[in-house]
Amino acid sequence: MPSKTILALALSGICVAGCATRPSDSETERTVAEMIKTSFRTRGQATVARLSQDDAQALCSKHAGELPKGVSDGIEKAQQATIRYPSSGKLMGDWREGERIAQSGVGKQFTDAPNRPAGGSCYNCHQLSKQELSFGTIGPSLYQFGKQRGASEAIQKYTYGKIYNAEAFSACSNMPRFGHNGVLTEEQITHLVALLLDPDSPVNR
Amino acid sequence: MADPMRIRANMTGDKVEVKVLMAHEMETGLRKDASGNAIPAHFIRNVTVTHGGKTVLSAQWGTSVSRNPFLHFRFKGGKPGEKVTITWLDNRGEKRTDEAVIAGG
Amino acid sequence: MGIQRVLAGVLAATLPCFSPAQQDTLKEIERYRQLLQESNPAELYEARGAEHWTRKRGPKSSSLERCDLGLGPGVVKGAYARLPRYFADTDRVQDLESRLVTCMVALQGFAPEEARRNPFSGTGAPMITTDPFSGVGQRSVMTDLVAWIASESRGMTIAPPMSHPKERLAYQAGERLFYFRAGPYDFGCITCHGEEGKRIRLQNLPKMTNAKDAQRAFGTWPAYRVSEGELRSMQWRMWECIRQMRFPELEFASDASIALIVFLANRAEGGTFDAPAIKR
Amino acid sequence: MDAKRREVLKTGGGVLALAAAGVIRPGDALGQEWNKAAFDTKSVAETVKALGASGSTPSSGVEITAPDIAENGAVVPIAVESKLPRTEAIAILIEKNPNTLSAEFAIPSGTDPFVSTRVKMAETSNIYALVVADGKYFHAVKEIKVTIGGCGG
Repeated sequence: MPSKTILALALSGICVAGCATRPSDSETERTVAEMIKTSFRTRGQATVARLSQDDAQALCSKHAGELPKGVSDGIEKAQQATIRYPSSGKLMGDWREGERIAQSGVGKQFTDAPNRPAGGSCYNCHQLSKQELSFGTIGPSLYQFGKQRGASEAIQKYTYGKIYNAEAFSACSNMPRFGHNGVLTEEQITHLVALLLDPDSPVNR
Repeated sequence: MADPMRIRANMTGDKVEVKVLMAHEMETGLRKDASGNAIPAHFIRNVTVTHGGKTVLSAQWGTSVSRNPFLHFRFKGGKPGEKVTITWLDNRGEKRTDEAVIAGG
Repeated sequence: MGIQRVLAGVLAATLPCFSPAQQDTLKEIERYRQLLQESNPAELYEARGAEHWTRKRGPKSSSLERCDLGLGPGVVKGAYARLPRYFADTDRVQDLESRLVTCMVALQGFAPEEARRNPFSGTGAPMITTDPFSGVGQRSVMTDLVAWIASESRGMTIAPPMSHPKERLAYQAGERLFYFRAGPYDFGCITCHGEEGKRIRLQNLPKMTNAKDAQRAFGTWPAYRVSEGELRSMQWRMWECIRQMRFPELEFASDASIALIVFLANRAEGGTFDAPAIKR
Repeated sequence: MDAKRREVLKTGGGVLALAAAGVIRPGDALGQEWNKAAFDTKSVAETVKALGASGSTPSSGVEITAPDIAENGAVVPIAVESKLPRTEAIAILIEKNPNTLSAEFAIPSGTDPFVSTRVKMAETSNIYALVVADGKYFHAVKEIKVTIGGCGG
């Protein structure tokens, strides 16, 4: 029940009057379920099926206030099991290709052509190369990511895995599970690994 | 028909300060719609500002002036209560004229 | 697991701290935003909106002048700052746009789907030029009305009512939706609006559960978006965030859209309304 | 880059005024004239030539006020002010736009040699303010960085 307590605490701060009569959780849940059914419509590739949450999404929504350790461990363990490494065994692609993918924020929107490859949206949230001034800060700066860590096989594996399924390492991460959710191909992910780890990549210069 | 401009003409010292907003697409002709068809260019090419029968500013514009164009300039010789008249003409021959009364400073 | 822990330590040590070059970038972006304030094309929309309010339209050839936006029939001044709210005649919590749909149906005789058609001017999505409900340069009566009605609340305090049970239910539902994560990117509103001082690219993100951020965000919509050359409403803001979250399309004036707006309006309570604004 | 630009703009040192070339006619009340040749140009050198000059001189008497970085290229506020006596015309050129010439203004006597407007920039580029004063051509240049913004694009 900790999530309910948190919700109640959060609400107590904003209720001016009539808090005693605030709707019950079950009434709210029913209302939300109804809204999700009636307020959205399939458009292009963005079908209403996308609103059916998987276990991780449901748990992360439910525990948005604070994630209990047990839940978090459970999510990470389950997500670890989803990571698929390329059958070629090659984890480092071409950093130039990686930079293009990192710059692009397209993909999976109902306005995107379904057959067009998605980008990685990386600069939306991370600093990467020094040259790109327009970067977001939702995620940590990745400038010099490889310079600080080297490019050992273990680091390559970690980096690939993190992009493939961020929640395997950090439950309810803000970062999309690019490989697991089929946003980026295995090959695209190897290009991003190169962008992060290749000594010649602008990230490490 | 084109929408009216929003014109502000105010005295600042001995000068009339004119700020104008025009409602116009200023379409470049270089964009394509989702089916790949070019969207035809549609933009204001000429702007003329007159006061008391005299032209106080005239401009020629290309497609790279921003959508819903903004123009700001100053001229001497106007007094509160007098009129400033602005005319624009676009590449399709559409024309719009509006005037504003000069307000005191 | 060992590697992970080491990496976590390295990451913590490289938390964003901005170099002088980056600070210059932020300073110049701020200057850019200041320069935009000199003139706001939203005025052009407001002027059209004021005319639409009194213009006779629809099968009943009637104006919207008797429309009740919550403060009584015909009262526009201050109405936006007190929306969304519960309306007894529809037994529904409504934001401005859904209320205008009600008025267009009741007063002007439009069919509901007709009143909801073409809710956003120009193109709904940036650079997408064959949007089903709009085209290049297409005007939207709805958008124009929203611009004008919102402008009539400029300078007022954001004060949406929260006394009716349906208002409270909408708030609670909106809050749940705010935390709802789904879709191929695992996004929810919370992904971008749950932490203070974050950005996407160079755009600052308001933390919606933080009153100051919510007040500034809610208080500056609708806004003229220079990136699109259009005035955008709060309904559009929801629609566009949802599109970028990779969700299916959020229906205009739907209950979920209104619930989200109720949640945001209430988080912003006490702020000063200063819209239509001008933004990137 | 800089050396090249100076060369391009300085060759000849022509003194043909925009007005004399029929580019801008301050007296043309209807403003029907539109210099298609100039608006079709695709480089600074071509534009300067199309505006009737064989060259232009850099001048500190021409001032550009604009942000160093634009959050969006669709609207870049830019003001140009000339301190040069007998300024007759001001033109705004954007080097890397598909068409270089953005706008030109004829400044009759009695009007301040100052204009402020908003332009579109396709990408990071130099902006030139070209001024005709006393029949001669002068310019100032400023680089404006256009940043990528938002998500989903």
